[in-house]
Amino acid sequence: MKKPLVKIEDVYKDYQLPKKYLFQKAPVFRALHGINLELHQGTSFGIVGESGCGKSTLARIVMALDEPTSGTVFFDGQDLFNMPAAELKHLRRNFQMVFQDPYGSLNPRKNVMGIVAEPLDTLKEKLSYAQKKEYVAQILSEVGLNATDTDKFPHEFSGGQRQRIAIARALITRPSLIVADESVSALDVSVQAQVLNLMMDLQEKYNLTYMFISHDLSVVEYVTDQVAVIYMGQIVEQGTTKALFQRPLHPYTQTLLRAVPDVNPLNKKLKNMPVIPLFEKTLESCSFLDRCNKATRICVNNAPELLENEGQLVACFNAE
Amino acid sequence: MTLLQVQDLCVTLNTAHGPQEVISHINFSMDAGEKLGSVGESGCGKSITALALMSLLPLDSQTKGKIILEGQDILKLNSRKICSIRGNRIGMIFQEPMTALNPVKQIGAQVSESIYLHLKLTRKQTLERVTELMDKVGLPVSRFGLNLYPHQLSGGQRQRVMIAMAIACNPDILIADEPTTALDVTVQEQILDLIRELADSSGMALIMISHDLGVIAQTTQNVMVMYTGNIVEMGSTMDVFQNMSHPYTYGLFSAIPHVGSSALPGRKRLSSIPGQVPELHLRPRGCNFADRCSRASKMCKAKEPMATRVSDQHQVWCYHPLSCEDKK
Amino acid sequence: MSKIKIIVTLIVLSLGIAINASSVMAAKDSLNLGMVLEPTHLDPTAGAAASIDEVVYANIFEGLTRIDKNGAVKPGLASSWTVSEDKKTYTFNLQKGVSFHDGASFEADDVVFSLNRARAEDSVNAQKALFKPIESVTSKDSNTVVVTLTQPTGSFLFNMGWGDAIIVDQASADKNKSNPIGTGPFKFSKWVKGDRIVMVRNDAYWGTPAKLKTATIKIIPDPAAAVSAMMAGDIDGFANFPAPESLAQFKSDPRFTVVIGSTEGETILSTNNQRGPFKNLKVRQAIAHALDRKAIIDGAMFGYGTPIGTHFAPHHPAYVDLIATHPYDLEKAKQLLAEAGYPDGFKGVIKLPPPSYARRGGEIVASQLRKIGIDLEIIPVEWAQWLDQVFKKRDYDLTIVSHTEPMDIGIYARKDYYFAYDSPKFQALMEKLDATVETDARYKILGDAQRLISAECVNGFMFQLAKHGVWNKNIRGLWENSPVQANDLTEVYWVD
Amino acid sequence: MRIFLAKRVFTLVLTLLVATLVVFVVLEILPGDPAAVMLGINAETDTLNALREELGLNRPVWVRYTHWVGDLITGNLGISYTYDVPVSELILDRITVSFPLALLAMTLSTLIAIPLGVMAASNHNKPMDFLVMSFSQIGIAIPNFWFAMLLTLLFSVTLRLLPAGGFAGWDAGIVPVLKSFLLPTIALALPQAAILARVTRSALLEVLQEDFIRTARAKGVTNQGILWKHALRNALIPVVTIMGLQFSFLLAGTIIIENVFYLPGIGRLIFQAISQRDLIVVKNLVILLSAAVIMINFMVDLLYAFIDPRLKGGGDV
Amino acid sequence: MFRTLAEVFRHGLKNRSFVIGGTISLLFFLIAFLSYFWTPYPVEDINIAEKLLKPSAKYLLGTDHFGRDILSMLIQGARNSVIVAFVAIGIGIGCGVPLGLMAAAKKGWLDELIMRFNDLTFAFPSLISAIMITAILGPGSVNSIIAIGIFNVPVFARVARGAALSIWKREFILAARSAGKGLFKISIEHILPNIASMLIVQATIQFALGILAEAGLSYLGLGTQPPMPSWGKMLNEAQTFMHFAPQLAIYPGVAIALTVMGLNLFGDGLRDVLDPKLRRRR
Repeated sequence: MKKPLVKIEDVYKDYQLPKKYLFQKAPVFRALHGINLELHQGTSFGIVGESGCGKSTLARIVMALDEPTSGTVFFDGQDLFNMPAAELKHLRRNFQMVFQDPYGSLNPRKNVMGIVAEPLDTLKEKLSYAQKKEYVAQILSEVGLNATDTDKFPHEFSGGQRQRIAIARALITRPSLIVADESVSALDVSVQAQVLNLMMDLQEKYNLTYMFISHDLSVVEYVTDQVAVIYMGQIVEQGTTKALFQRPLHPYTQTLLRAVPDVNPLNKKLKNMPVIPLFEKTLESCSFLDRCNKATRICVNNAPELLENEGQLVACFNAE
Repeated sequence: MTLLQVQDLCVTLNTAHGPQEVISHINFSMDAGEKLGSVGESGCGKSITALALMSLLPLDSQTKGKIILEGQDILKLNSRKICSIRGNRIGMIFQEPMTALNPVKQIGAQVSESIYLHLKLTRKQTLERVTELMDKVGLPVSRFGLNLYPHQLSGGQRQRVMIAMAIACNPDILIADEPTTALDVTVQEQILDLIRELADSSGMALIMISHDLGVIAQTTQNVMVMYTGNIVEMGSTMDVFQNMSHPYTYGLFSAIPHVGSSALPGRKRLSSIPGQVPELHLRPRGCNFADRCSRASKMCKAKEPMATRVSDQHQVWCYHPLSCEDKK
Repeated sequence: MSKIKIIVTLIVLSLGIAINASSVMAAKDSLNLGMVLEPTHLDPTAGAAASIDEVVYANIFEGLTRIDKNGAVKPGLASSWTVSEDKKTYTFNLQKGVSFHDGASFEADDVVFSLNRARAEDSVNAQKALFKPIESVTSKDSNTVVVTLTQPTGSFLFNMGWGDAIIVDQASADKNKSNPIGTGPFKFSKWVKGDRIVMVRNDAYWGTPAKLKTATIKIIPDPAAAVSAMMAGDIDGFANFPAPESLAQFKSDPRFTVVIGSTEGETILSTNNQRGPFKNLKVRQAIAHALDRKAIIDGAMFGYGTPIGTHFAPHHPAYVDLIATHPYDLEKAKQLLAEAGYPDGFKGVIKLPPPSYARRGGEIVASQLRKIGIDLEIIPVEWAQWLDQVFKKRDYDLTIVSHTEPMDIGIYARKDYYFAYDSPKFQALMEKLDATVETDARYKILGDAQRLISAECVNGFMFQLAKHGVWNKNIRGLWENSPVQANDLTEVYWVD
Repeated sequence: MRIFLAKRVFTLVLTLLVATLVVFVVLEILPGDPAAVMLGINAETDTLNALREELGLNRPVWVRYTHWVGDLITGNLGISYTYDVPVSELILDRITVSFPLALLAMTLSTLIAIPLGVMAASNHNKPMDFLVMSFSQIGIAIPNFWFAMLLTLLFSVTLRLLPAGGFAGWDAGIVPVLKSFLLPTIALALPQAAILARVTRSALLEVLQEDFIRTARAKGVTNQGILWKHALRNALIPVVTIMGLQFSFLLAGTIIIENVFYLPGIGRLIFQAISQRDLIVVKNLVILLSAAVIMINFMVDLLYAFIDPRLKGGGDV
Repeated sequence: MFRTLAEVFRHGLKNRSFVIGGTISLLFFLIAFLSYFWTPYPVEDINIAEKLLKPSAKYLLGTDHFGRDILSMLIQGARNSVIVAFVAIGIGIGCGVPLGLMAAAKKGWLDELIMRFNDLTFAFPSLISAIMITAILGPGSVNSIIAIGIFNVPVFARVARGAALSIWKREFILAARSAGKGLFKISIEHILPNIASMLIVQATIQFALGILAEAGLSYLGLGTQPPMPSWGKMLNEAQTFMHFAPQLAIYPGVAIALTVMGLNLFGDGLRDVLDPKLRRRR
């Protein structure tokens, strides 16, 4: 097997919550709970989950924007959280991010040139303004924007165009990894398709690796090769997109898939039945226990581990 | 029986570019108990239409046309009469359950407010009614007390409170404006089920507004597809979604990736609609979609299309509607 | 909206109440007298502030002698006295039947106690010098006190009329600061700090009882507020009105009497005689020639004040008019400056204490001296800073201050005084004066002293502070002049 | 809620302590020898020294500081150098003037400002709004001491309706007291009201844009109901903030206003005490005033929790 | 969001507050500037013989109690106000904005420390502290500048911190961080330009407040010292003449009120023009 481009190794991330009592130890919110992932060059990896499940935290850690509480991330074999700051800065040219909000992710006070050229600072060599301008013009035309728009400001563009600017910014250093955190969810359907197409074209062209984070199952299914489902900071199921969507094993994945409303009014699918929790949840329980309709006694006092099950990884005692 | 009839509704809003007509010449009607959907991309005017029905548009806007609720034109009523319709005859659920609830009032007080305003019940009756409502929306008082504040609830629970408020006076019409857009997909399913059930059980008419074709498909009987302030296609949900005739509707459907796409062999490009939704002040003459439409002719750019009947319950506003072969 | 109406109604209502209330006239046996400076406490034996004496002296406290409104020495608690041949022994016969406000009776022992306390080693009396000549104080009997002096002192009887020499009771002496107990025609009633001091008539007074039933001293430090208070009728009068600029207006107002009297306040441009250019006599002479006294009096005091040419009260018989010695003459002044080696002038500072005579006068003086090239930086200081920087540390070039103690030319003999004027000639004169009892001889010596400091231009002599009395036209009996620091209310009464 | 309270109390105490330190350090380097002030021009050096010893001015600085803080806690504020009475007595005396004055001014400004602000907001962009905003602009721009001068000129000097100043004393009865408070109160309150009205208006306008206002309207709540029942309480948060801040402006204002109207209050006391170098009084007064401001801020924080349940904490259900 | 001054100006012309306030402010600055070159009469010259004259052709607004020309004093006073307010704001921005940016960038204990310090400065009633400062250092315009300036520091620190915190939450900051930029560079390159308009608006408000504060201190005799005229001092001096020469108390008061109003209006207008989304908070 090829060496993975990104190796996420047993990452935990805790956030301290405000105390409720004065002399209490600050309670901890565990955003990520032992995440292990490998991303391979040229593939798309999808991360799916509901809001607050920790998928954005994971993205920030992969981007070295946040430090994990424990565990680490290797990029191309290099430990991101154990290297000099200057080196990390140069390494950053290899992984860039595309954000969700096409309005908030571009500095309104900077022109396109300023925005798109910013990651060029991570390059080892210093570029002249003219060189930078050339780079920017080139990348702009690649993402389908006018190369002469460098002096315009974000507010002069539509949402879809802004997201193209954001993609241009992420691509200008020719990175190998792009983390796309809900990158199309704020866009209208018709524009979303344009941007998705663009991203896929670029992947093909530059052999990009995508870490594609979304709550939209259909988009993830459409874009990715591999997918992991996260629930409360843990991966509950992981596998190839095709397999996972065809035959979800974990009850949570099944619930998710069933919940997506079908555009075909004739398709009255199997509905999720309201779950009446049979067991009281404890600290040792499976995190999904209170929403699971397949829970058995074993789930109460044991948290399932992510184990291989028919080619997929699934963390459930009762996986079918 | 026709409950609501909207005739030639036009709304002009004050924008940075001066007054702009954001919806023009909307016509539709709905019967008691009907579930009507309104779908389109952002800026198509679907929310404005709903706000116009509630007379909730900004004061500096202008509304023309007629909105007839059981023979009474809402637009001609004075503000006091309108207040007696809002929340009483028509209830509304908004998109953001985070911001749509008053953060400093207890949920019980917020739910009972419209009961107190419109039904003039005694304190005890009001309390009973609130308890009943909370039960209905799945927030039984026994577990969720009425003295909670909105910030103590999750998004789905807040949306349930919103629903309780909207149906508190058994309105004739319930308008749900993107009620699940801010929610997770599993919660969305529950909320949609709840709305559907409530509408069915009480015979309320429902206007469901969403940009999500799936939501509309699963909750409505009839649908209107809107684009830049116009209805471009309208009919029974079944007809429109199965047999879309407007190039825009078709474009929308083709642009979304469907669940199950991974089962299909190979990876297909999504077919996107070229260009983007024109800004308000840049809307073209003629058919607003003409600039993005591959079928557009000279006529499309010159004159707005009139309604064309596709079938009994299916109209399209297009000079060149798609036939079955075009979609293959 | 209706709330606004309510508020408006409330305001109108309260205005109405105000109008009704103000129509109730003040009873005619009470007096509200305004004062600028609030006394720091009410014990004249423990503080220098004139404001203390101005409240309590002659009203609450009395001394052996008293000074009347013309400055003459009159019997006080001593009904009579005899002076020995060698002018060194004074025998005082005390008034009989006098008691303190707390009921304690007044006897010779009280006099002995008071005078010994004032001259004691650890005394905090601000005018200890007054008691320096005293060698011993003894009581002959309960109504007779004998005071022996080390040397004949011409001003002794006058000195015993100062507020610092009042007679107190041993039992209450320590509490006089906040609850003064004296023998005077008024009893202390209460003191609302920062606002007013109330005195009531002492019905058990040994002498002619006061005509007023109550006398209230209102403290109004701000001249503008003083004007407003007078105009509004809150205050019946000011013995010394702080805003001379508005006197013209009060004069033209039939409601008021305006009396311009004299004070002991020589207002001078005090000069640091040991510092920089000011060491040079020619520089000091140049300044003397550059001062336009009329403009200063007009500008700072609105015409009220008597020009002086030396440090002496013009109304005193020993006064010598020396104004002509250094007439206003800019050419001469410039010439003198050039001779002194400052043809282009020089820079200096003038520190000004708060009273308006100083602040306004200082601005005018600065503007006048600028004309001969002396560029003064104006530094306003609070009294405390003035005392600290100017008076104590002598960190100043020029300052303006009014020396209000009566007959205080002796300060020029103190070489460590803040003028830094060290003249053996003058010091000799003062020693001679102390030893002289004969009036004519004393006056002659005083004249020489005046001429000396004038010739040496120790300070810039500007004007004698006027006393601007403003009071209701129906008030009688207030002092027109201030021979001592006092507001004697004994004879004040209202007419219709 | 408890943790919120504990945290606030902790910072409160810390702030107060630092405040004492700052005040002490600042005032100990003040020039001016209190002993010299007491004894006046002709005092002699040995007398001065005697007094200095008596006042404890010769002790080391840190001893004086710790003693002072200890005294503060026990409420023993020392004896005023100039008045020779206990400082606490002096301050208590003055508070009976300043506190009612501040309270009256605060009440008056609130009574004027909030209805005006609501009126302006509910008539947004109409003549009423313009009128209120013009009033507010003028009110903010006019210095209160000038306003006080004009008031005196009009009501005391020209119309002779009200006293030009002075305080009748509480024993004189309520009417004379109110009379002497009326002009100072107006002079203090109107400029404050101008600011507060503006804040109320803009806070309301902001709240009126919120989604939940639309929700309330959708329920059929009338415009008046929206304004008073839904918007005002939400708008109160910035309003209360400004009111808290205004309290310290008010204190500052009283210094000037009490001087204009020669009211024997805290403001005049501090001004006098500073000019007379009555260090003990200055020290304690400044601490008292800052403590008052700190306490008010503390109360404002608590009030927030009362107005806005989100701050009280409490997790999801 | 505008790029050039010309653009701001063009939009400003549509805004009533901007136009009125801007005109008054501009006039005020011009007058202050004028004083360097020309006043009808020199203000240091005392001419007792011509004191308290009513307005006439010779003295357009009359003379004061020293016979000085009121108009000249008003013109000079404008300069004085400008200098005091300007430098005080300079102190406020110079110290407050870096503190605020630092607090927002570092968060944690540094933030806590800076904000507590801020609270403390707020806790001393500003005028009292100003009185204390001038009492220690002595009255004078330099010291009143310091006194007013110190109280601008927490204001700007608070505004800068608040605005910066909200900018820090935006996604483009994450983008900058993934471009390897440090806290300092982000603060300068991304935060500052985005909060600049807010700071400018706050500066105009503080400018107006500075003028008021200077007037107050000078009125109490703690600010500008003679012979330099100042509006507050003129009011103080006029107070005892109020009963028979009320005009002396009117002119400086009107000058203060008009200027402050002009600046406030200008600030409001500027806020609306620079950022229409920011509603008037004051």
